[in-house]
Amino acid sequence: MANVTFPFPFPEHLSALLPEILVAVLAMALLIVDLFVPKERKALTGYLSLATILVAGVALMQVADGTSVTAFYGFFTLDPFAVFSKLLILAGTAIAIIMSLDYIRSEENVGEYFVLMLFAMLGMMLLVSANNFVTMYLGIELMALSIYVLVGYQRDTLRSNEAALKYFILGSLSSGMLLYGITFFYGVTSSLDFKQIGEALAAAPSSEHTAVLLGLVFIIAGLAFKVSMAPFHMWTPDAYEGAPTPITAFMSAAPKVAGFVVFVRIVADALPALEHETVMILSGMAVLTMAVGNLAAIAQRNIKRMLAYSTIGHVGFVTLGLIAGSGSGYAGMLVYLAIYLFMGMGAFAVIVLMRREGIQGELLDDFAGLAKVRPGYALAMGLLLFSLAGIPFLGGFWAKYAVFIAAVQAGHVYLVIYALLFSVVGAFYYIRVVKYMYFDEARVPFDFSENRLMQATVALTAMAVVVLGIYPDPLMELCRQAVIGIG
Amino acid sequence: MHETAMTLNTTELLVIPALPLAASLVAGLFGWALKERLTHWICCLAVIASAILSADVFMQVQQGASFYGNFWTWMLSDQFVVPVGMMIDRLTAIMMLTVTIVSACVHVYTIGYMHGDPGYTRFFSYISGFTFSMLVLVMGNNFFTLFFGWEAVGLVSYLLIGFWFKRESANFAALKAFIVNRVGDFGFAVGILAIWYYFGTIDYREVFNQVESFVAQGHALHFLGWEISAITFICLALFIGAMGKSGQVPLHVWLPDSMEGPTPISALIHAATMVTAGVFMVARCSPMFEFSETALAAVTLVGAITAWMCATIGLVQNDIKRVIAYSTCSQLGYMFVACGVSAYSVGIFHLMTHAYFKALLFLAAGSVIHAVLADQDIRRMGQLRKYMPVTYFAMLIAALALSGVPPFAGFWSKDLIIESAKVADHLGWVGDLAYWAVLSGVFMTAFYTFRMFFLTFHNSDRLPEKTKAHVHESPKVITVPLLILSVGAALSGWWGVEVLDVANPEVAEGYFGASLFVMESHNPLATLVEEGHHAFFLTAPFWMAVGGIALAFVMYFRETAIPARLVASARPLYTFLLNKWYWDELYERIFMLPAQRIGRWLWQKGDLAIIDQGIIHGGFVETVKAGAARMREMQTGMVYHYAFAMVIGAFGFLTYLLLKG
Amino acid sequence: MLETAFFYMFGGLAVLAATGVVLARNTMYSVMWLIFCFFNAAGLFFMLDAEFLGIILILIYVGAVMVLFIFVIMMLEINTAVLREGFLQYLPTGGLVALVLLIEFVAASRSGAFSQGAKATAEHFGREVNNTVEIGKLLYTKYLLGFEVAAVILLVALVGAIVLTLRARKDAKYQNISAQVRVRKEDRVRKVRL
Amino acid sequence: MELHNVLDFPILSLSIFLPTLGALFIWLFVKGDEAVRWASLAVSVATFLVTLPLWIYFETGTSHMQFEEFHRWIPAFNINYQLGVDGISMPFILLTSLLTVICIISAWRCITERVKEYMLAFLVLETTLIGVFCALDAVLFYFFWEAMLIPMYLIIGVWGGKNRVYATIKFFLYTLAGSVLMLVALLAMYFKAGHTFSILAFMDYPFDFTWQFWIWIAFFIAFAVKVPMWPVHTWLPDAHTEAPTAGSVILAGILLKMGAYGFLRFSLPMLPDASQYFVPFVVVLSLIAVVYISLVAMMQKDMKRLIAYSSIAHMGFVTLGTFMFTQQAVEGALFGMISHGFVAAALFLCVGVLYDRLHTREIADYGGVVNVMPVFAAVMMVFCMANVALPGASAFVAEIMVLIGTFNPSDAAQAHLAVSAKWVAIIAATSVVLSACYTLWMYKRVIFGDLTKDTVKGMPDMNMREFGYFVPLILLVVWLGVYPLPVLDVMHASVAHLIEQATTTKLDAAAALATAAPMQELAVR
Amino acid sequence: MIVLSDYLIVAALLFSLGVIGLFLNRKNVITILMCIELMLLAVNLNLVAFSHYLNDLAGQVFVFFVLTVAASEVAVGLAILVAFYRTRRSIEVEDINTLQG
Repeated sequence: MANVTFPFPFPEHLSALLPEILVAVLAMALLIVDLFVPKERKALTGYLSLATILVAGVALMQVADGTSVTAFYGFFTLDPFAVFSKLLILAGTAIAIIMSLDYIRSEENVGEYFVLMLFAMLGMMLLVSANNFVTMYLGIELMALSIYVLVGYQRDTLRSNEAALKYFILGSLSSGMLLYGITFFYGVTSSLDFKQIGEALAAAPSSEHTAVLLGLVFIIAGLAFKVSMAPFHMWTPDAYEGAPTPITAFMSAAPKVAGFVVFVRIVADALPALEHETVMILSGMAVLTMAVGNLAAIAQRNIKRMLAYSTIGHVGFVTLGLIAGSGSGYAGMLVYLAIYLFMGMGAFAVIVLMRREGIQGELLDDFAGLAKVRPGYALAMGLLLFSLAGIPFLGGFWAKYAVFIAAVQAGHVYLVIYALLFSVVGAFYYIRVVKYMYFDEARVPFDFSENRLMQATVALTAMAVVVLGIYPDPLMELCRQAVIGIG
Repeated sequence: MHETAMTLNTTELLVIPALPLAASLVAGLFGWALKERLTHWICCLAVIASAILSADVFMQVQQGASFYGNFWTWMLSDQFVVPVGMMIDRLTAIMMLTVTIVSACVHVYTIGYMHGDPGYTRFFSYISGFTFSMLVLVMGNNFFTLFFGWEAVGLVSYLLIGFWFKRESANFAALKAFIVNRVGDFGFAVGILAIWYYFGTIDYREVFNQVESFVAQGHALHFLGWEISAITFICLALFIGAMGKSGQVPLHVWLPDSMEGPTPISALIHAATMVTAGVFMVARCSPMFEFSETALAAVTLVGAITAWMCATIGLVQNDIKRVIAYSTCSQLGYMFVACGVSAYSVGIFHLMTHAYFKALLFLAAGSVIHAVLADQDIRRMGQLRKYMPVTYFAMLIAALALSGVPPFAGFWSKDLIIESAKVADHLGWVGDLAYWAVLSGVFMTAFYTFRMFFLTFHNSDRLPEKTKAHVHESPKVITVPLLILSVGAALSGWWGVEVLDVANPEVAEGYFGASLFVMESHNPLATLVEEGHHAFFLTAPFWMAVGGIALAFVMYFRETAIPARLVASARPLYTFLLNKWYWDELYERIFMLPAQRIGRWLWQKGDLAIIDQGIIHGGFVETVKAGAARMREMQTGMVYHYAFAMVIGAFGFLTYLLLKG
Repeated sequence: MLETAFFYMFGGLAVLAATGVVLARNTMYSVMWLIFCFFNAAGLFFMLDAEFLGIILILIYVGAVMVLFIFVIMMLEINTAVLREGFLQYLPTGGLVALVLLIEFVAASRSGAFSQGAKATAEHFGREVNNTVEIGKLLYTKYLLGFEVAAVILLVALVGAIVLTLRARKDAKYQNISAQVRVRKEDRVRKVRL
Repeated sequence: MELHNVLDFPILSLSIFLPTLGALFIWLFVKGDEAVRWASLAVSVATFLVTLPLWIYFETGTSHMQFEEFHRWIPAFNINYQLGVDGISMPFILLTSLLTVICIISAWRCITERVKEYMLAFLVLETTLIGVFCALDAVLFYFFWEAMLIPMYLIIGVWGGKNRVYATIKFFLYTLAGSVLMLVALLAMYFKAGHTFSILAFMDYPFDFTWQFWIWIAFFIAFAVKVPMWPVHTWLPDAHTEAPTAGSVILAGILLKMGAYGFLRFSLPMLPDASQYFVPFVVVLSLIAVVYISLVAMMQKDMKRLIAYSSIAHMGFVTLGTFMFTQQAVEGALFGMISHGFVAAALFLCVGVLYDRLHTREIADYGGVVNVMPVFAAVMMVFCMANVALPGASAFVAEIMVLIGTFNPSDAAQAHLAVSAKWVAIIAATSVVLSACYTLWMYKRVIFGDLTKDTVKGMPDMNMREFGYFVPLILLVVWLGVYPLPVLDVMHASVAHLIEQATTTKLDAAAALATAAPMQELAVR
Repeated sequence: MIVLSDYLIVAALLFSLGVIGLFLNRKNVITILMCIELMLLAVNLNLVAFSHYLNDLAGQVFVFFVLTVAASEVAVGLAILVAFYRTRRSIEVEDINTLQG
């Protein structure tokens, strides 16, 4: 292979990966820098990782020019879709890191924690840029392995260990299933590239083959696991409950973005020929997911667990955009994910704030009377919860609106009605938290850790849902722009 | 209807109701500041002025003046226009006169009667308000102003019956009065709806002008195969309203209970004016009723039954006011009989005479009650003649007038009613029944009136000692009105027949002129003229009255032991009558209790058990809860279950796709 | 013919070994079965001209990964597993699902969707190619991105495994180098006024 | 786009957002309970004053929307900030702004905890309520419609009675569940009517019958829950009972009207054929509301619950009138809503006055109140009589107009009824009796009677503040009762237009459209 | 003649055994990890077979990545297991049960 130049094949194309490269390099540098940070000042590593994200964000804005670029022999795509979702991922990670600054202080090896978050973020960034199964698989695994470790980070806590173990076992199973599915697609189409697979499948009457269907089901199952669609969701509540709360917040937002984005790419690029089957499977999953998420959340006393189920419920709603299978559906998904990122992470941030000496702050009862003692936090949490419930003048309403209108347009009226009914069921457990905060008397004193950054985060997320609720147009327009060329 | 040249002065007409209204508002809103004296002066002067103006109007009307006009629009929607206006004709004028005079007397009387009551100013506010309402009722030129007054007098009646709000019985009576009246109003409202529906207007003149052509078109209503002509429907519906307001069977139950109110009220509202609103309304609507023989027959029948039945009840009552109250019901029955047999003018005539003598009777009774420390039981009175000569005199005149003894007022009107009923052949058996009912009613009326009279003023002295020390003649403010009304009770009959010629069969030429309408085919007065009036002492009613008085004289003046023996011998009948034919009990059984039971059942079973517990909780909430619990159960915490779920999921979708082909 | 025999030998033994992995009561036996399975799978890889992968399967898996397994098993002293209740209880349903799933897998494997590559296979056989070289060329050119990412993944695994298991012993006296470096004179020297 | 706005000033926007801006100001800058009270009062009075020009400058002769405003809001979905009022919606705006003032005064002393939050909730609520009546864009309408839930949820839940949690969650979920289907309907209409959410465009678009049928049902569920109609009414007694006085006032005064307003704004003009088709259905439910609910009301032991049931019964009249498609009935229904807004509000305030003194709403705990509170008794009498629809009170005008309209319904309504509408009117007229039964029986048990209870003996009569907020209500009730023309005048043109829309079939146009240009149908999967 | 599908069937058998082992296994977690290894082995076998019969090396490269990742997974998995064992003192499958509901 004489024409191969070393070290880099196409240096000019590296620019598309600039953010990823920066993250990788800086994360590794941070690993080393961390060794020299004194134990009691490990938050510095956290701030440095925030800086890394900032750098990556700036780099991303630099390389994003609104066009679609592929790099590395077509193994990496940078299009507006990827850019937008990367921004979401960066934001999600940044918020999660802010939440962690205080939360993780008592643990050992704090430095590596932040680095692992950066690596998880790197995995997601790769994932959303993946246009073939190789990059996708590696991205998923980079993300997943980091998160396995992060979930189990409180190694002296049984539930953290257990959560990590469960997540790991089931995650591996899902990887296995995903890979097994991929092999059949590879066998049928002799390609690992989404678009080529799509073309090959379209060329032959593919849906008649058992192998194709098997591949389809197993690939969807593997991805469904990542975004916690029923019946591949069962790890979610356990992992969310056991994980350190910032990681729970992280998991509920960023990987979902990455998972759905790659889901969109696969559905839009690789599976158009199997649209009918895809819609069928996804509809079935969406129906199950909405029911499971919203119903099971009602029975919870632990708010983290409740929010885990609520995430599942929201995943069910987002899936409607995927089912719609149109540009507006995908845009709706992005709108939903973006708004959910703020609502979900904001809510988790309040939970993080609730943790204090001797009290985890995770039980619903712990929220009793919050509004009297800390009206500001209660207001923020209330807004976030109402937003999660999808009540207007808050962002959550537009999130639902955006996917539902796409689903209606695609003719899935019954699914939308079903979804709306479950959104009513879902509203119940959100407003129940409000009930605890506002209607009940305080049973325990609230003494919060006064972290300015955290307070700002809570305030900003709450304000974000209000602003997005009143004027969602820029976000919607952004998302609409982002999905041009997809599907 | 012919046009009248003279038009009444609008301002004068407006002032007549406005004065009492203003007085009422002033008394109601500022009574606390004005104190008693100023309040009663304001109210009395206002009503007296109103009475004087009414008399003036009456004079003018008698000379042929009239008024018709609208002042403002109350409601307006597309074709539906409800103006507020007045129509003053002879019918109205006589009603205005009666109302304001009786009202003025009652106002003055009240000064004495209610003296010292904590609700003194409130009372004046109410009765002035009542005068206003009643005037609106009679002066209005359309069915809605009528209805407005109709309801307003009902409201005041309600307030006044429950005036002594500490008394449970008074409160209950007030409630009962309002609700029973509302049952009537329901019919009345439906009647108005139908009028607008069929005539497209609710203005008297326009409606009445259309009636003939309307009837010719033969509109009818159908319901479950049952057909009823529209005009009959309208008239019956309106008559239901009249039944409620005028205490006709079966809606009479409230009227005796309304005696819980202070006596001036019983005189003003529950004897002289408000309760006669039904009669007025039927007379006012004579152009409509005339076209429905069914409705007329119904009016006659109900009137006759009431006249007779309430008379029987009156025979045995021991409460002085209840006796008079049942007599009121009964006399209202007479009026309806008169209307039913198309002798409207006679009905109104009786209304007028009745207003004077019944108000007198009540006020006299009030005077008595006032004297005996608010005890109303005639069994604990007797020989009051000695203590209260003026009252005795007034009561005697009133009793004679009620009994129908010439030349007192009652005789003239009642005799005409009975004779009209006799000649009302066009009504068939209803006419006959009415005749016998009203005829026998005269006997009973005379009997119970004088039973009450003798027991109160003669007979043995059965006053308790404590009372005896207190008994005295009432003050001037009470006796003067009694005397004024005595004049009315004595002379209004003669005046009506001889001066006003109300009984002229050619109504258009009699006093009432064009304000009443009687079809040629059934004009009892015309028949009477043809057949010739009977002489005073030759008519059956006269002898009936005399007989009644005589029997009462025997039983309660002479042989005072007879009543007890009679009671003993006919105990069941006595109990039956004493308990007022068990109407109250009947209503309690068939309406009140079932309504409450149904209400409770609908609430407990319908709302709470079926809708809330059954559908909302059982259907939705429980399903969701069960689903939630099931979901929770499925989350066992066991990794192999989770894995199994994933495998099953993949397996399920794959198998489904494969089987679907 | 020889190929068929080898296939059935490797394939059969691999399946047998896999069954052993699942059924063996002693975890250590399972590991041994798994190692045996990997050997046979490597054999199948060789038959498919994937020499490089066959070799790394043995080198990495058997040589490193399985050793890690054994290490952990020995460390945790859990080599004899107690067979708990429940296995038989779930067997009917689970077994049925697994069976049908297997049938579907087999059906998928036998579906004719892959026939297009058969021609290419014929050409492939017997060509003088060096599998390792070819993979190497691909890895460092076309698949460079994946290769780099794989490296990061290994780093993450390394860091992850360390942070999860390495614990600073509370009683151990060790040097805190950064603290030593950062020390200031005030920390060490105390002026004492006598 | 031609905007019809005589004032050339965004007065509707100002009315909508002034309360919220005021709330923001109070939240940020006003400290201390007393200051908050005065500030809130100032804001609400200012809002009321701002809404007055709507009345003054309203052109009565036209059915056109007035004071219009239009801004693009979310162009991606063609959602616009489009406001405007006609004779149907304008009175409600004044009703809202007036009742809010009264609510704030009424809460002056009874709310002592978390005063600021309470006032803020009320002001935000006012924004959403006015917004609902101004919105001419369906999504904007839905936006305000749903947003109302948040402050209302807090008002009932935080400052409510003992059983407030149950009541408030029931209220929230009931209304939310009701309205979600409306959203689906709106989304479907968006595509059908050519990518627009304009209410006026929906009115003009000829939907074929199948569409009308399903959309009507979706709307109906949303509106019926809000009205509330039997059998989805059970949230109301609970919510009313537990809500603080002012909450009940707003709930009865405005919130219930939103459902009926929805019928008038959406169902009738947009879906005339379905509306006609469903006339018997609505009529039956309305009659059930009148008769059944009245009987239930009679048996209530709790005053607020009783008044709540009475509200349902009165709203039965409103729905009945709405679906008769005649000028009288619809105007009667509208007028009934306004009247009920005052009367029910006042009755709840009356109960509030009692509750502030004795902290119980049980009828049995009172008796003989008139002895100690004569002024109050008189005031309550006025409103009880108004509730009974006595002539002279606003409710009478409403009731009689509905009955007139029902007795003489439009052909469109009569054609779908199996029996003559006269009988419907006659059954509805039984309310004349039934309303008297439950209202006056309650009045008798609470107010009349001798003083037997020591607790009642110590009750002071109303103070000037309390009396103060009843005075305007009394004046309004009486004024509207004897001279309702100014209000009716406002409605005439708009209602006539509405009747025309509701009785003109859209099916011909739909058929013509289908043949001329076959639309791309939404294939419902 | 051994054809592609024969290899695939062997892989299918291995994969099925892995899956069965995963959810029917009531022993310790290490066995589960080994079952996952079996599944990945099956995947690899599939890929290699396809790669061979398609004459396309991409499959083999993919196998290379899968092997790398699988090794990493094992490392992380065993680390998690060790951490779990330290707090729970057991790695029985049935003992991973505190989080549920």
